[in-house]
Order: sequence, then C-alpha cells, then structure tokens
Amino acid sequence: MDRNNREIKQKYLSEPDLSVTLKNVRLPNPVMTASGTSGYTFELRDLVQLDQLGGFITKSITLEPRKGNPPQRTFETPAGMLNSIGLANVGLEVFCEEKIPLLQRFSIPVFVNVAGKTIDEYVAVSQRLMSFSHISGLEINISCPNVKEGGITFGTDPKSVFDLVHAVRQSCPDILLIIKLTPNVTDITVTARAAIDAGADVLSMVNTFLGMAINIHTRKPVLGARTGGLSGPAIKPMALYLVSRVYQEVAREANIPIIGMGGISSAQDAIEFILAGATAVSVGTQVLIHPGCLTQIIQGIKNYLTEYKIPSIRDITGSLE
Amino acid sequence: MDRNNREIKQKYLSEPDLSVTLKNVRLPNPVMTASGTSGYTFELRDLVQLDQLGGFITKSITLEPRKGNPPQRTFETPAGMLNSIGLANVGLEVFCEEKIPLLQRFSIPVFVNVAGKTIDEYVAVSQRLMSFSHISGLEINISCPNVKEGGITFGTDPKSVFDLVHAVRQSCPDILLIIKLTPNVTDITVTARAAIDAGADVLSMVNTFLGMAINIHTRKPVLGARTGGLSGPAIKPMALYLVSRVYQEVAREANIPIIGMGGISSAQDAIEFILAGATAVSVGTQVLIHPGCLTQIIQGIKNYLTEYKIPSIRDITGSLE
Amino acid sequence: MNTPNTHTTQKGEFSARVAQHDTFGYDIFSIHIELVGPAFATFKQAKPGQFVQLACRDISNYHCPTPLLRRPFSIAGVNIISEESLLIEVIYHVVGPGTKWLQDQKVGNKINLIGPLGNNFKLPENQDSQIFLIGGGVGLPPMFFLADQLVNYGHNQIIAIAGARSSKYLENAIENHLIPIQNPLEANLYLKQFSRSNTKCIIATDDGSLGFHGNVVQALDAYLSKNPCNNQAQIFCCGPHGMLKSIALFAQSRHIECQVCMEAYMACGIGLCQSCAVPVQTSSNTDEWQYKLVCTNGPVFNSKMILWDKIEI
Amino acid sequence: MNTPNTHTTQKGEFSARVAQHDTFGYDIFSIHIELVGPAFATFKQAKPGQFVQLACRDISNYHCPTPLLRRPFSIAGVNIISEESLLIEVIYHVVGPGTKWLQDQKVGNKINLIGPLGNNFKLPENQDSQIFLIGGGVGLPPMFFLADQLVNYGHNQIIAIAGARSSKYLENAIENHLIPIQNPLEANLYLKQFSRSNTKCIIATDDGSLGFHGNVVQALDAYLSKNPCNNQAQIFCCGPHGMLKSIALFAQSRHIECQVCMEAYMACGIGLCQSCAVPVQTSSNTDEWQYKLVCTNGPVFNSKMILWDKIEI
Ligand SMILES: Cc1cc2nc3c(=O)[nH]c(=O)nc-3n(C[C@H](O)[C@H](O)[C@H](O)COP(=O)(O)OP(=O)(O)OC[C@H]3O[C@@H](n4cnc5c(N)ncnc54)[C@H](O)[C@@H]3O)c2cc1C
Ligand SMILES: Cc1cc2nc3c(=O)[nH]c(=O)nc-3n(C[C@H](O)[C@H](O)[C@H](O)COP(=O)(O)OP(=O)(O)OC[C@H]3O[C@@H](n4cnc5c(N)ncnc54)[C@H](O)[C@@H]3O)c2cc1C
Ligand SMILES: Cc1cc2nc3c(=O)[nH]c(=O)nc-3n(C[C@H](O)[C@H](O)[C@H](O)COP(=O)(O)O)c2cc1C
Ligand SMILES: Cc1cc2nc3c(=O)[nH]c(=O)nc-3n(C[C@H](O)[C@H](O)[C@H](O)COP(=O)(O)O)c2cc1C
Ligand code: FES
Ligand code: FES
Repeated sequence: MDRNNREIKQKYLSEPDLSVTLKNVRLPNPVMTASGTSGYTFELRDLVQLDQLGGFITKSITLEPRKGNPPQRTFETPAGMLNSIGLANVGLEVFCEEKIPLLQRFSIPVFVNVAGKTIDEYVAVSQRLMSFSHISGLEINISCPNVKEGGITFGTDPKSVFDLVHAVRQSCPDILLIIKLTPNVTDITVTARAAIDAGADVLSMVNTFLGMAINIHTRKPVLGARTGGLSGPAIKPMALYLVSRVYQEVAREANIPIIGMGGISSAQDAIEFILAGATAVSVGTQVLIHPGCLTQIIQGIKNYLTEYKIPSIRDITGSLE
Repeated sequence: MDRNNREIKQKYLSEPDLSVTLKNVRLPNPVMTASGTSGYTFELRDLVQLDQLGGFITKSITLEPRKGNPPQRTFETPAGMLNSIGLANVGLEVFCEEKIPLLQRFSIPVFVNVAGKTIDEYVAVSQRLMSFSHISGLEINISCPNVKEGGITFGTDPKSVFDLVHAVRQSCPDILLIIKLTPNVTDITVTARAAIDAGADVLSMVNTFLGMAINIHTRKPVLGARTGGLSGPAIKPMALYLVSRVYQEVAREANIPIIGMGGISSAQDAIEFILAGATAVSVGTQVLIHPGCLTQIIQGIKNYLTEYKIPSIRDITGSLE
Repeated sequence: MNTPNTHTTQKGEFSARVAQHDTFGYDIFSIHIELVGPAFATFKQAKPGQFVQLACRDISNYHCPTPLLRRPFSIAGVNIISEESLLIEVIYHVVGPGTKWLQDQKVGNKINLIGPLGNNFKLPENQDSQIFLIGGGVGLPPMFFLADQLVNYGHNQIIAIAGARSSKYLENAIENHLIPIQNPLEANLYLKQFSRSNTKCIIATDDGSLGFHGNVVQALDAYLSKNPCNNQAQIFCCGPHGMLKSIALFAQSRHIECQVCMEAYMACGIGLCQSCAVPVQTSSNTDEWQYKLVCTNGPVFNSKMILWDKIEI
Repeated sequence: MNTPNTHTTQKGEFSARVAQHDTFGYDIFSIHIELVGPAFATFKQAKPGQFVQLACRDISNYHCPTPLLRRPFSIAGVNIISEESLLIEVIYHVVGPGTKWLQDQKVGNKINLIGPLGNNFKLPENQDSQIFLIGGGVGLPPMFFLADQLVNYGHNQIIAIAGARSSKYLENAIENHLIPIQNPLEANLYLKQFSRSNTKCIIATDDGSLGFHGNVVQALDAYLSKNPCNNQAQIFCCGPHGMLKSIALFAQSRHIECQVCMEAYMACGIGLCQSCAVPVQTSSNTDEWQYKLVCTNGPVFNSKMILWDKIEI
C-alpha cells in the first residue's frame, strides 16, 4: 500500500498532470489559442500540432458576414501591436456550413467565440451554435474595441454586461458560457461580478487595450479605423494584474475559473498567469509570430512542474503568496 | 511690405517657433521632464542642458516626508517598466528649505508636482508652494497608483476629482493648476471634464497603467508593493489614444491645454502626441535611460517643422485629420 | 486528431543559416539563406510570387521581443545545391528596424523563417506568349524567380522591365555596368539575377541616370509602340501600389492579361489575423466586392479584380 | 541658467568602443571599453566602488527598446593608455538578456554608457592597516580596481579573498592554474586581475574544486585564526547580499571596520527614480532608519549602517 502510493507519486512526479477543468469541460492542458489569432479551424495545422493543445478557441462569429474595417488594420508598436480588424468574419451561416464540420475533427475541446451588436444577435448566434454537440462552449466577446456600434459599451457597463450575459444564459441554459472581459474599465471586478451574477461559467480576460498610432508624415492615424486594440508582450503586466485582481476579489470565492491572456509568449508568462489565478491561458499575438510557441509553452509548463516536483498544474493555480 | 512679410516668413521657416503657452505660462519649447523621473532640481545637470528644456516638473511632494514602498521598487517588462516607488520624497518642509532655493536658479518654467492622501493635505502643500513666485505652476498628481490610502480613488472617481481640484483651486486662485489624470478609468473624458469644471487650467496625461509581475521561482510578486505602474514605450499607443480622445471630446472645446506623456522616447513620439492634441509633452522613463533624449527630442521637433516648412509648433497642435 | 491524413506540409517554421550576403544596390542587399532537412523538402516546392516571413530578431529571446512582428519578403530565387540543401535568395531594401537587423546578419548566423507562403503567378499556357516581367524597386525580386521558372518551362518571349528611382539602387547587380546603354529600349543581360535565366531586361530610371528615362509604364508603352506584340501578351508585375495600378490600367486599355503581386502590412503572413486585406471584386461582372487576404489569397491577383480606387496609394 | 559655474562634469553619457573581450571564467567575460575625449577626462577620475550603466542595445534605435533599462556594472579597472584615451574593464556574468547582448559584442562595436556613478571605498588612513579585499562571484571586479588603488597609495598589507561557487568561474583568470595550491590559506598571485597590482589572494570555492573549501567568511575566519592581525584591520567586500551580511556580522563580532559594496535593482543608476533603495540606520546610535539610494548614496556603505534584517536575501 505504502509502496503503491510511492509508485503513484513517482509517476506523478515524472509526468506532471497538466489537465484542468472549466466547469464540466476537461482540457488536457491549460494552453489554448486566443480568439481571432488562430483562424476558424485548421489554418495552423502545418505549423502546430493542434491536437496537443488544451483547447481551441475560434475567431469571433457574428450573425451576418462582416467585411471588417478598412486597412491598414494592424500596426507594430514597441513590444506590442495594434489591431482594428473589426471582427471580419464569414458570418454564422457560412461558419455552420463550412467550418463546423471541420471543427468536428478536433480531438481537443473547441470553443466558438461569439460577437454581435445587439443582445438579440448574441442570442441568435449562441442558440444556433449550442446545437452542435462537439462545441464544448461559447466564448462571448463582449469587449471588442474595434466595433463602434455597441460592442464596447456592452463590455464596460456592468448593467449591459449583466443583461447580455443573462439573455444568452437564458436561451442557452446548458452550454458552457465563457465571458470575455474588456480591460478598458476603472474596476474590472465590477464587470466580472456582473457576468458571474448573470450566469457566466468562466471568465476570459483580457481583450485588447485601446490604443492608437499616428503617421507624422501624413498626419493621419495609421489605422484605417483610427484606433485599435493593443496586444502582445507590452500588455502582459496589465493583463496579469487584472487576472490577479479578479481572482483574489471575485473569481476564487465564486469558484469561477479564469482563462488568462494578454501578452503571453513563453511558459514563464503562462505560469505567471496561472499563479495569479488563471485556470487556463490563451495565446494570441505570439501565435501570429511564432506558432510553435503553443507546444513550447506546454512543454515549458511541464518542465517547471517537474523541476519543482509539483504533481499537478492545479496545485499552483492562484497560489501566488 | 510684401517683401517684409516674405522676410519674416523666411525667418520663421529657417528657425521654427517652438514656444507654447500653458494658459499664462510661456514655455520656450514643448518638451518637459515628467514628475518623478528627473529629481527635485539639478540632479540631471551633468547629463542634460536643463536650460534648453521647455520646462521642469519636479517629483511629487507630500506634506510629510515619505520613505516610500519596500524594495523591489522597479522591474523591467517588455519595452516598459513597472514602478512602485510609493511617492518616496523629502516632504514639504525639507523641499521648501533645501530644494526651492535651487529651483530659483532655473531659467525655464518650473512646475512642482503635489501629492497627498487627503484633500487637506493637497490644499496644505499647494498653499505653501504657491507663495514661491518662481514656481510657475502646480501639477496635482491625483493619480499615483502606488499609494494605497486614497490617491488612486481621487483619480478614478469623477466626484472626488471635482472635489479635490475645487478645494485646491479655491485655496490657490491664482497659480496655474495642472491636473494629472490617471489612465486607469473606463472613460477618461469624464474625469477630464470634472477636473476642468472644478477649475483646472491644464490637463497632464497620463500617469502610469496598473500592472504586476510575478517571480515564478519564489511565487511572489516581483515588486515589494505587489503591484506597480507601467510606463515606457509599451504604453505609448494607449497614452496617445487617451490624449487624442480628451482633446477631441473635451479639451479643445474648453480651450484647456494638455501636457501629453506616456512612453515618449523620440521626437517622432512627441510629434504624435502634439498632433493628437498635446500642447506640451513630458518625458519620463526615457530620461531614466537616456537623459540626452530631452534635447534630442527638441532638436528633432525643430527638424520636423523645418522639413515640412511649418512656422510654429502651434500650427500642428491637434491637427490630426 | 482526424486532420486529413493526406495532408502534407506546405509551409513550415524553420531555423536557417545565412550562406551569403551581398550588396545589390544602394541600401539594398541580397541575402542567401540555406535550408536543409524538412525545410529543404518544403522549399523545394516554392514558386515565384511566394514569400517568406523572416523573424528579424532572436525569436527565442522572449525578453527582447522587438521588432515584434516578422517581416515579409518575396523569394527572389531558389537554388538547389545538393540533395538535401538549397538556398533561397531574398533581396531587401533597408527601410526600418527589421531590415536594419537583416543587414547586420553575417554569414553563418541563424535566421528563423516561416514559408513558403502565399499563392503564385499562373504561367501562360502558350510558350510563345509575349511576356513582360515588370518590377519596380524591391518589386523586382519575385520577377527574378519568375524568370527562372518561365525559362524552365520553355517560355522564350520574355522581356523584363526593371524600374528604379535611380541607377544607384541597382548598382551592384548590374553586369557590364560600364557599357553605356545605346538604345535604352533594347533589352539586354543587364541584371545579374535576370542573366542567370538569360532574361534580357530594359532598365528604366525615374531620374534617367541609367537606361530609359521614365517609369516602367512609360518604358513599356514606348517599347510596345516600337515592337507591337502579335501573339497574346501577358504582364507580371510587382512594386509599389501606385506603379501596379498604372500598369493595371495600361494593361486593361491594351487588353493585356496582367497579374500583380501585391504588398500589404502583415502581422502574421499565414492567414490568421486578417491584417492584409485588399478589396477585390467578387466576380468580374459585378459591383460586389470583398476583402481578400494578400498573404493567403494572394499576393498574386489578376489585376482586373483589384479595386484600385479603394486602395490608398 | 544660474547653475553654479564652478560645476565640472563628474559623470557623462558617452559612446565608447569595445577594445578587448576575453573570457574570465565559465559564462563570465571581461570586456575592455575604450573612452576618449570628454569621456577620457571624466573617467580618469573614476574610483573603486564606482560603476557604469551600460546600454545593452542600440540606444538610438527607438523602435526596438529592449532590454529597456541600462545595466549596472562595477568598474574593474581603469587603464590609461595615452593622454586622451583609457580603457575601463568590466567583468560580467551572463545571466539574462542584457549580459547576453554584451557577450555578443565584438571588438570595434560601440557601447553607450553613463558613468562613472556612485560613491567609492574610503581608504584607510594608515598605510600599514591589514586590509582584506573580499569578493564573491561578480563581486570581485570592484576589488581588482580597489587593489590597484590601494597599492598606488602605498598600502602594503593587502590580502584578497576571492570566492566562487566552483573553480570554473575563475578558470581563465587564474595564473599558473595548473600548479596545485599546497596550503589553501597561503595567499599568492593566483588571479591575473590582482596580480597586476601584485596583490596576493586566497581562493575559496564552495565545492572545494580550487583553494580553500568553503565560503569567503570561513576562509577569512580560518586565515585569521592562523594569522591574528595586530594592527587595525579593515574589510572591503562586494558580492551577493547573503555573503555581505555574513561578512558584516563577522566583522562586527571581531570589531573590524567593514565597507560593503551593495547591489540593487536599478532603473536609472543616477538618483532619479528611487528604485535602488536600501534601508540604512540614520545614525549609529538610534533605531531610526531611512532608505538610501545604492546608486548615489552608495554603492559603498559602512557595513554597520545597513539594516540587514530588512533586506530580503
Ligand atoms: C508579400 C510581400 C513581399 C515583400 N517583399 C519584399 C522584398 O522582396 N524586398 C523588400 O525589401 N521588401 C519587401 N516587402 C516589404 C517589406 O516587408 C518591408 O519593407 C519590411 O517589412 C520593412 O520592415 P522594417 O522593419 O525594415 O521597416 P518598418 O519600420 O516596419 O517599415 C518601414 C516602412 O515600410 C512600410 N512597410 C512596413 N511593412 C510593410 C509591408 N508589409 N508592406 C509594405 N510596406 C511596409 C512601413 O509602413 C514603413 O513606411 C514585401 C512585403 C510584402 C507584403
Ligand atoms: C552597482 C552594481 C554593480 C554591479 N556590478 C556587476 C559586475 O561587475 N558584474 C556583473 O556581472 N554584474 C554586476 N551587477 C549585476 C548586474 O547589473 C546584473 O547581473 C545585470 O543587470 C543583469 O542583466 P541581464 O539583462 O543580463 O539579466 P536580467 O534578466 O536583468 O537579470 C537576471 C537576474 O539578475 C537579477 N538582477 C538584475 N538586475 C540586477 C541588479 N541590478 N542587481 C542585482 N541583481 C540583478 C535579476 O533579478 C535576475 O534574477 C552589478 C549590479 C549593481 C547594482
Ligand atoms: C489580430 C487580432 C485579432 C483579434 N480578434 C479577436 C476576435 O475576433 N475576438 C476576440 O474575442 N478577441 C480577439 N482578439 C483579442 C485576443 O483574443 C486577445 O484577447 C488579445 O489579443 C490579448 O492577447 P495577446 O496579447 O496574447 O494577443 C484579437 C487579437 C488580435 C491581435
Ligand atoms: C520611476 C517613476 C517614478 C514616478 N514618480 C511619479 C511621481 O512622483 N509623481 C507623478 O505624478 N508621476 C510619477 N511618475 C509617472 C510619470 O511622471 C509619467 O506620468 C509616466 O511614467 C508616463 O510617462 P513615461 O512613459 O514617459 O515614463 C513616475 C514614473 C516613474 C517611471
Ligand atoms: S497577414 Fe495575417 S492574415 Fe494576412
Ligand atoms: S537606480 Fe534610480 S535612483 Fe537609484
């Protein structure tokens, strides 16, 4: 018995357990793609062994197809990038017809990111998607800074957050609901609480920070949409702070898992988010640059746990002193 | 007459006019130091020809001396740095006795940055300082993220902003009041408006963004104060956006000048802020790294105006299309 | 995972080695990058028009992620040097931090790249088609590679037009550059990278410092008025959008088929970010349009499909 | 401006040239940086204990500001080579992006630096004082410079104790390193940087791979028990804070004067940011304390004044 125990322990020590759960969905490991940076389905397959990831999050889907914002749509900034894609996407119908069948081939959990301009649109898209059994959950993007007509208001006003999440929750009682928060607020614990009160199962944080760049020669904004969302390593200290805060003040007590993101580029970054309270992490900008980072991060987390003889990643979630 | 005009124009073209005014205070050029990054007085004199700057802003002064936060107090992040100095300063009395006499030797406008925990403290410090005639104005720091006991609340709550600025304005009716805003709010135009309504003469923006870093080996926050303020090139896109927004939505109409800052490292950065609506700019983190940048930025602005045959810097303030 | 088993890797992320680094012209350099192993197998299939995304920094140094994004560069040639190793050539103009970093790389240094990316030029079916390869500035590189391929496929009516602001931008690539060009519209083996495929070219400089005095469209126009082409002609071109637009309009007015290789600000280069959108007609007889991605739907487009008026030039 | 006219520049921001770059030990390198003109005049005055802030990147490339902050390094020696040119030596351990960048610099490359910075060691008044120079790891470099100065000022009772985790960290700096050390407590000319001032040293390694088996405090203790010092002794030391604390406590117990050269995470190095605070007693007979700045009030402090218990080690 004692020996048996030791053997089990031994096994744990040699192969740390990376699996985590988002409510009822088990992820083989905590590393996922971030919405809008890894395509709809298998776009990355030449460059990443997608079946080794913890989960896959699609780019945002809206009811109608969207052309997106006029170019220039991205711009490099010091250790970051601005984007004003404007939710360019094929729309729900094409997505259901062309992409969903491909998503079925994933052996890892798949989450579809949903966006919209009105509560009705969010509800319509969510209801349609929840009928596909191999979609493990919906990530509700209430925080895109690049769509003028509403999106951003949903995310910054606690009342709107509540109403939106509540409506989606009512119409989709069973599917895992991940609510993606915007960092562009005075107190993110307030919107986090609103989302949880309205029935969020998981919080995903954070979306991009509002930013802008100016071309001093043309004296015009660089981005076609004037402003954009800042992502990448530059934002990591801020995103980490927000995750830590929401975990300490809201999520831990409410027992709501957090998917942390914002500038994650390395295993060290991912571990910082996990220590701060993220159950899982998403990688966005760095995938655009170095898709191989995804599996490297998983390996790096494994090495870290092994080095410190920590049997399971779950042992360190939120363990920041 | 015509010829005279041409000559005047010629002169302008060869030597563009860099001077700007903050209400009644004329700055020889728009480039100043940022509070907390250039000392109290002549700390930089070996490295910078201080008399060539547009103005000098001191580090924050509080009523009593402050030890500041426990080390580690700064940390490098991608293209940025976190600081949690915690307003370490010699206190009003020592400042008045030892530093003010030195400040008198400046030939450029000097602004003293004031911080505090209570409205009374702000008022006491401001009242004392306004008696020194060679202080051209006070920059009221209502936005330091590194002092727990109040500072940050002042800056994020419009009502508190109003009350604080109003109290200082009432007690110091004549001195130029610069109100330094925090970026850590949902809608910075609201706090900007509150400051203006309460009697601010100038807005200074922005202070640092809240952030954090974790040492994954000790599993503790890197900073002794756990969290800190993010500054440096990483934040420039966000700071620029905020300046542009406040200029477009509030300051232009109210005719209130803005001192822009946040990640400025080069003349190009400074010009971006000026195009976005800043009358003057402050340079913080980059001075810590490369003090010579201050005069280089001034020269770079001059070169830009010359290249584009713009007679005065004021011609392009807020001229973003 | 049930990814289709038949899938073979068409692109990859590889670490490669600088094998050669030469000057092409003023502030323009030619770098030869050696690829071996799986990278060799993948890049053996590379086609003209395709490009690579170079990491212009040490991508494994997470602490110094600047410049953050990769930089796209056309493949200017593929030179298979053994059964397991090949060189790709990239010709780049130093314009900012990424290209400055490239310039500092010495033979033997490692460069991380993703490629080959994008679609490619569609070759004319008829080997006797009159083909014009037009490149302006660093739009030339894909034309060098295309010339190699065309000649390989037996095309024999090829004239290249190399545009530059001034002769200095071609300086070190010019063969026999001391020989004055008698008739600027007479194509000859002037440029090394074209000479390897025996492709004759006309040089056009904006300042007249070498060859034809004028831009590439003027050169083409002048050439065609002296040498009207009988058989079906085709234009392949790459360069600044202003130039591409002029060529497209010219081609349309002369009913010449024209393929353009477009540029766009790219964040990923691999179809993930939707950064590189270019407005394209949905079909040739409609007003409807959509954004296509230069990095995956392009960079090569039929010039008639591009909505030039919607592009800021 | 009415800055005092008498003011002469005690520090400056300069562009310098790498003149020599050698290996000191495993992952530790010695770089010699040449300073001319105004930098020469300024650095001629540099004193042991002072340091420089090196920009570990091209500081003029605003687009790639990583690593953002300068890195502080002790001056390990100043070598005046002509009437307008001198070399400063910096010995550094490669531990992160800044030092990795340094390692990549070749002779002839430019490095931007600010210095000399900080205060310096106060020399004993009595030339016959028994002096111990104790350096651990990359705490050694200021001791090399201090030995130069002490000898210059006629001090003749100097023993250095060089601590390292293992012999490999000193490998390339050891003279006659093949000669086995018979009596590990017998000081000799073992280290090149000490030999230039004829300073004999004891080597102490944690793993016993060379010299005394143990840390520097144990070595000092053992040495003193065999060689009790009659005249007033003084200790000068630099190294990790744990080591400095042990030395400080040891010195206090033996009533030996001790100056410590402290480290701190620095953002500016020039007294602007208040980053490098270290808790110091306000006077020796009070509990009051304040934060002092390692970069301007230090890095050298009287060991008794440091509040070691308030420092995380
Ligand atoms: C498909 C494709 C193929 C290309 N092939 C080549 C090539 O063979 N040789 C070559 O020299 N250049 C080529 N370019 C352009 C090259 O990618 C840019 O010059 C390079 O990214 C500039 O990087 P930088 O850091 O040096 O300068 P940056 O500071 O990034 O840019 C300097 C200037 O170039 C502009 N620029 C930046 N990125 C692009 C871009 N992707 N497209 C167009 N303009 C840009 C910027 O707006 C700025 O004005 C190609 C671009 C694309 C999209
Ligand atoms: C006054 C002074 C003199 C110094 N002299 C020398 C010297 O002569 N030779 C030498 O090799 N090193 C010296 N150091 C330490 C040196 O500055 C750091 O090793 C260097 O900054 C690390 O930079 P990096 O980018 O390579 O590594 P980073 O990634 O910045 O740091 C790597 C590790 O070193 C720690 N570190 C970073 N900065 C400091 C610092 N300022 N002080 C202490 N630890 C730090 C970090 O916390 C981290 O654990 C000195 C430090 C000070 C304050
Ligand atoms: C090009 C780009 C497109 C994005 N598109 C979406 C999107 O469609 N929906 C969404 O919820 N978030 C979107 N995001 C935000 C990311 O999912 C992520 O929240 C953010 O970029 C921060 O993470 P990062 O720093 O790792 O990129 C996008 C980000 C980028 C850079
Ligand atoms: C080390 C440090 C100390 C600072 N101290 C103060 C301060 O005392 N008072 C204040 O109003 N702002 C302070 N700031 C904020 C700066 O004045 C400035 O608003 C901010 O750093 C953004 O500008 P930057 O990116 O150019 O540094 C400090 C910033 C830094 C980096
Ligand atoms: S560059 Fe990212 S989709 Fe084309
Ligand atoms: S490092 Fe900035 S004050 Fe010492």
